[in-house]
Amino acid sequence: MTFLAQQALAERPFFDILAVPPDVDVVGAWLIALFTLCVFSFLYKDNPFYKFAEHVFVGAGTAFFTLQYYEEGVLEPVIDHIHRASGLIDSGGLLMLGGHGIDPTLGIVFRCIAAALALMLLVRLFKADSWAPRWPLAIMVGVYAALKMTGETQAKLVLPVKGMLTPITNPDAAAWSSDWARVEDTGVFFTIAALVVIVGTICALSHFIFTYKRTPLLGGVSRVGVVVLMITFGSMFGFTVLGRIALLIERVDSLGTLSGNGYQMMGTGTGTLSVMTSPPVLTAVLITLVLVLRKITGKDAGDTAST
Amino acid sequence: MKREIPILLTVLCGLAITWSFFSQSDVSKAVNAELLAWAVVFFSVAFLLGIGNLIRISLKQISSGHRDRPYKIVLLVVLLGYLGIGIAEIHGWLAPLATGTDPTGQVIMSENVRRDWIYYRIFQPLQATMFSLLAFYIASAAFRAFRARSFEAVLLLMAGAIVMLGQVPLGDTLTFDMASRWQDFLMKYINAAGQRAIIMGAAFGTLATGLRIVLGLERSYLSE
Amino acid sequence: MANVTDFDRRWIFLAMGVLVVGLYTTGAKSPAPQLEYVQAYYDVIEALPDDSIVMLSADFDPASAAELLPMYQATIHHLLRKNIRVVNVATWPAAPPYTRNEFNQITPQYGKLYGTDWVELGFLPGDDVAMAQMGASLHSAFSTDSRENKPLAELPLMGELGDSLQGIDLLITLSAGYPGILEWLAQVGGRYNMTILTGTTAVQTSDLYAFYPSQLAGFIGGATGATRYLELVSEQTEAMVHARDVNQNRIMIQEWAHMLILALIVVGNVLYFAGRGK
Amino acid sequence: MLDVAGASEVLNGLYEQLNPWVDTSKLPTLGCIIAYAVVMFWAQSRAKRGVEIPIRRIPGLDALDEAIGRSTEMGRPVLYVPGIDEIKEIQTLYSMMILRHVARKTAEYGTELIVPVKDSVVMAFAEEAVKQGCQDAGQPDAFIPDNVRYLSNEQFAYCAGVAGIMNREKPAANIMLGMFFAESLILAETGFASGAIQVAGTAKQHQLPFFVAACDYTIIGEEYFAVTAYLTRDPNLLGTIRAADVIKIVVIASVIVGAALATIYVDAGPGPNWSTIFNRLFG
Repeated sequence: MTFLAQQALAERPFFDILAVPPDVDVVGAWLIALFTLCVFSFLYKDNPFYKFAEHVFVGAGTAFFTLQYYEEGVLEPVIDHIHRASGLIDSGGLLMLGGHGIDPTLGIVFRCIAAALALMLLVRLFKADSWAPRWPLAIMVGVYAALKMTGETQAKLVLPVKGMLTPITNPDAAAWSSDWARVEDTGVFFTIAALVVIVGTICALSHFIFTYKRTPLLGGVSRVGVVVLMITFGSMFGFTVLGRIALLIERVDSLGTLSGNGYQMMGTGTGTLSVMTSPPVLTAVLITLVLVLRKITGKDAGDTAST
Repeated sequence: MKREIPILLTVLCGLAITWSFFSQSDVSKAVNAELLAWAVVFFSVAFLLGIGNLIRISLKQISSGHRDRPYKIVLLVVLLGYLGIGIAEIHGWLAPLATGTDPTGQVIMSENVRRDWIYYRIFQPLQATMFSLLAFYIASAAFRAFRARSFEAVLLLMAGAIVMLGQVPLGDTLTFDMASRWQDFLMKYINAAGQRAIIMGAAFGTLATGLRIVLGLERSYLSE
Repeated sequence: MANVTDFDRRWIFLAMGVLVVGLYTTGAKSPAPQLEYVQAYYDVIEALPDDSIVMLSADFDPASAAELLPMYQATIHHLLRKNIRVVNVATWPAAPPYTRNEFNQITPQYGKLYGTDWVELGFLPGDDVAMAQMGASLHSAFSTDSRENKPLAELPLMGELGDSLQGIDLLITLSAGYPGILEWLAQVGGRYNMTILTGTTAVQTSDLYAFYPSQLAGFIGGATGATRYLELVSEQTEAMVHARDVNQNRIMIQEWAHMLILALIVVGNVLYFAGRGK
Repeated sequence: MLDVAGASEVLNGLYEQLNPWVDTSKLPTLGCIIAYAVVMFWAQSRAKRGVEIPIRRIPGLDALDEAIGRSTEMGRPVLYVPGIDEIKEIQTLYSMMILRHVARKTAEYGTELIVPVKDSVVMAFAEEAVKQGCQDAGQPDAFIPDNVRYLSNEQFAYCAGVAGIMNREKPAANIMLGMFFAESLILAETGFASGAIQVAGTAKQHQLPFFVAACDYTIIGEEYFAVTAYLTRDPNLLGTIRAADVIKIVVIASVIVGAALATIYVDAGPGPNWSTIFNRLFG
C-alpha cells in the first residue's frame, strides 16, 4: 500500500485537509468514487453497498444540517446578537431594528424572552404532550401564516393580474413580414400571442371553478383550459427530463475527472493500467465482483429488486 | 387556558406581521423584524429536536437486534463523529486553519475546513448521486409507462417532446430549426397562461389557510 | 416481446448509462440554443453601473449543483468583472460550502477585498421567514458575518448599506426549489419592489414564465440556460472558457440522451398499441 | 358621468388620505384578502346552515369507485398511497379524509385495502381513517391493522417498499393521493407495469406530468381540494372553494377589462386615461 500511496503522491497529495473540488486529495477521490458507485449499485437492486451509502448519507446529512441550524439559527441570533447589543450599550449606540434604532437593553430583553420560549420547545424531549412547546410553536405558526398570506397574495395573485393588463396590439411593429424568420416580430403575431395568453389564462382558471353550475359555456371554456394545462404539464415534463439527465451527466463527469489526473494507483496518462487502477474503475469492478458473488452464492435473496 | 394562550399568541403575532406588511410606521417594522428573528430561532431549535428522534429510533433498532443493525451503527457513528468535529470547530476547540491570503497579503483563516472536507467527500457525492438516479427511472418510465392513451396524455407527451427537441441544438437540426420556435411559442404563451392559473390556485390555498390561522380558527397545528 | 411492461427495466438503465459514459469519453461539444430570457439576465447585469451592490443568494444544495453551480460561478465572475459589489447569502443549509469555496477561489482573480468589495453573510434559517427578515432588517437578520464573525457595522460595505435592502440594486437567487425564487418574489420582490434575477433548475423553469417579464427581469433555466450564459460570460472572461467547454460537452451528451428518451417513448407506445391491437 | 381627469383626481385624493396609514401600493392586496375573507365566511356560514353549495363532479372521483369495483371483481387488493409528506402538510390531512371514504367503499365491497405510510404520525392518522371508514360501512371487523404499514422514513427506501408491494401483492387498483415528490415517477411507472388501474391526484404541480402520462385518471391541482370537499362536505372547505371561485371570476373580468382598456389607449400620450386609472387599482 505504501508503494501505491507514493505513486499517487507523486502527483497528488495523499491527504490534504485544505483541498477543495475540483482538486480533491487522493483519499477524497477514493471516497467520492466509492460513495457515488455505491448509490448507483441500487440500479441493479437494493444491496448492502446501497444500504451502507444510504445510512452514511442520512448520518452525514443530519449532522451537517444540525451544525448549520445550531450555528446560524441558535448561536448567531441569540448569543452573538446579545453580545453585539451589550457592546452597543457600552458605546452608547442604538440597535438597528427594521431601519429603526432601539435601546440595546430592550433588544437584549426581547431576545432573552425568545431564548426562554425556545427552551420551552425542548420540554417535548422529556414530556411528549406538554403544553410548554405550544407557545413558541404558536408564535412560529402565526408568523409564517401571516407572511405567506400577505406576500403570496400580492406576488402570486395581484401582481400577475396586473402584469396581464397590457395592450394586445403593438403599433410599433410592422403588421406582417413575408420573411418567415421574422414572423415573431410582426404585429399580427404579437396580437395572436397576446390573445393566446389572455384566453389561455381565462380558460385554465375557469377549469378550476367548481361551485358554479356547469353551463355549456363554462364547460367548453374549461375544456380549452384542460388543453392549456396539459401543454403546461408537457413543458414541465420536457424540462424535468432535461434536469434529471443533467444530474447524471454531472456525476459521470465528476467520476471521469477522478479516472486519471494523478488519482490512479499505478501508471500515468490514459494507459490501461492507469485507468484500471483509477478510483472509479477499480471501485466499480470490486462492487460488481461482490454483487456477482452474492448472486452466485444466493446471498442476495434478501435484497428487493429495484423494479 | 392550555389552548387559549397559544391561539392568542398566534393571532397577535399573525396580526402584527400582517399589519407591518401594509403599514408605513417604523414601530410596525421594528416589531416585524424582531418577531421574524424569534421565528428563526424557534424554527432552528425545532429542527434540532428532530435529531433527538433519529438517535432514539436508531438506538432502539440497534438494541432490538433489527435486521439493519450494522447499518444503524454506521449511521450513528457518522452522525456523532461529524457532529463532534463540527461542534469543536464552531466553538474553536479545533484551531482555525489558514486557507490562503487575500490580495493585501493578509492570511485568511477558516473555521470550516474540517467540516467542508467531509462535506465535499461524503455528503456532496452521496446527495448528488441519489438524485441522478432519477435520470435512469425517467428513461425506463418513458419506455414502460408514458402512454398516449388519452387526449390529455397525447397533448402532454407532444408538448414534452417539443420542449426536449427545442432545448438542444440537435433537436433543432432534426426539425429544420422549427423545434425551438415551437417551443418558444408553447413556453412563452400557452405555458405562461397555464402556469398563472396553477400559481393563482396555489395562492388561494395559502390565503385560505393563512386567514384561518391568523384569525385563530385553524387549531389543528396545536393538536400534535 | 409479449408485453413491453414485462421487460426488465435494467436493460434501459444500462442503455442510458452506456450512452452517457460513451458520449462523455468522446469529449465532443455542442453550443447551447439562443435563449431570450438568458440574454435578459445577462443584459440586466451588464446594465448595472460600477460599484452597484448586488445580493446574491445561494438557494441550492448538491442535489441541484449540477445545474446551478455553473450559473453561480459564472454570475460571480460576471459581477466582479463589472466591479459590482456582492453581498452573498444563502437560505439553504447545504449551500455555504459552495459560497465559501467559490468566492475564495474567484475574488482573488479580480483583486477584490473582503468587507469592501464583497461580504459573506452566510446561511440564514427559516425559509420564507429568513427572506422576509433580510428584507426587514439585515443587521438583525445577521448579527455577524460568517467569515470573520464581525458585527456587520464593522464591514465597510455593510456599513454603507445600512439596515434595509434600499441600497441593494439587484437581487439574484440561484434557486433549486423551496425556499427559492417563488418565495423571494413573494417576500422581497413584490413587497420591496426589488428587481430580481434568478437561475433555476430545469424542473422549476416552466413556472417562471408566469412572472417574466413583469415581476422577473430575466432568468436562466436548467443546463441549457447555464451553458448559454457561460457562452455569453466567457466572451469577456477568459477564466470561464474551460467551464463553457465542459458544459458544451454536457449539452452534446444531453441532446443524445433526449433522443434516447424520445425514442423510448415512441417505441414503448408503438409496442403497447400493437400489443393491444391483437 | 365622471370624466378621466375627475376620476384620477378622486383616486389621487383617496391615496393621499390613506398614505400615512397604509402603503397604498399594497391596497389591492389588502382588498383581495378582505374580499376573500368576506366571501369565505359568508359561504361557510351558509354551508353550516345546510345551504347546498354545489360542486361539479370530478372525473377522477368516479374513477375511485370504478377502480375499487374492478379490484373487487378481480379479488385483488386496493393500494392507497397517501403521499410522503408529514401530517402538517394540508394535502396529507385531506388525503386522510379521502382514505376514510375509500376504506368505507372497500369495506362495503369486502375488498382488501393496503396503506403504506412513510411517517409514523401519518400512520396513526391512517389507521384511524381506515377504522372510521370500516365503521361507516358497518363492517368494523373489516379493518386489518397489518394492512396499514410503516415502510421506511427514507424517500427512496419507502419508494422501493411500495414498488415491492405492487409487484408481490399485485393490487388491481393503485390510488395515489397526497403530496408527492420525485418518487411519483417511480410509483406511477411500477404501478402501470404491474397492470393496475391507477388513480392519482396531487396539488404538487411538478409531479402531475408523470401522473397524467402513466395513470388512468389524474386529479390535478385544485381539483384535489374539490374532491375532498365533495366527499367530506366540510363547510370550511366548501367556503374556501366558493371564495376562490368568486375571486377567479373577478380576476377573469379584470383581465378582460384591463386588456381591452390598455388596447384602446395603446398610443394615448402621457397623462391619465381610463387604462392608467384601472391599472392603479392593482397597485
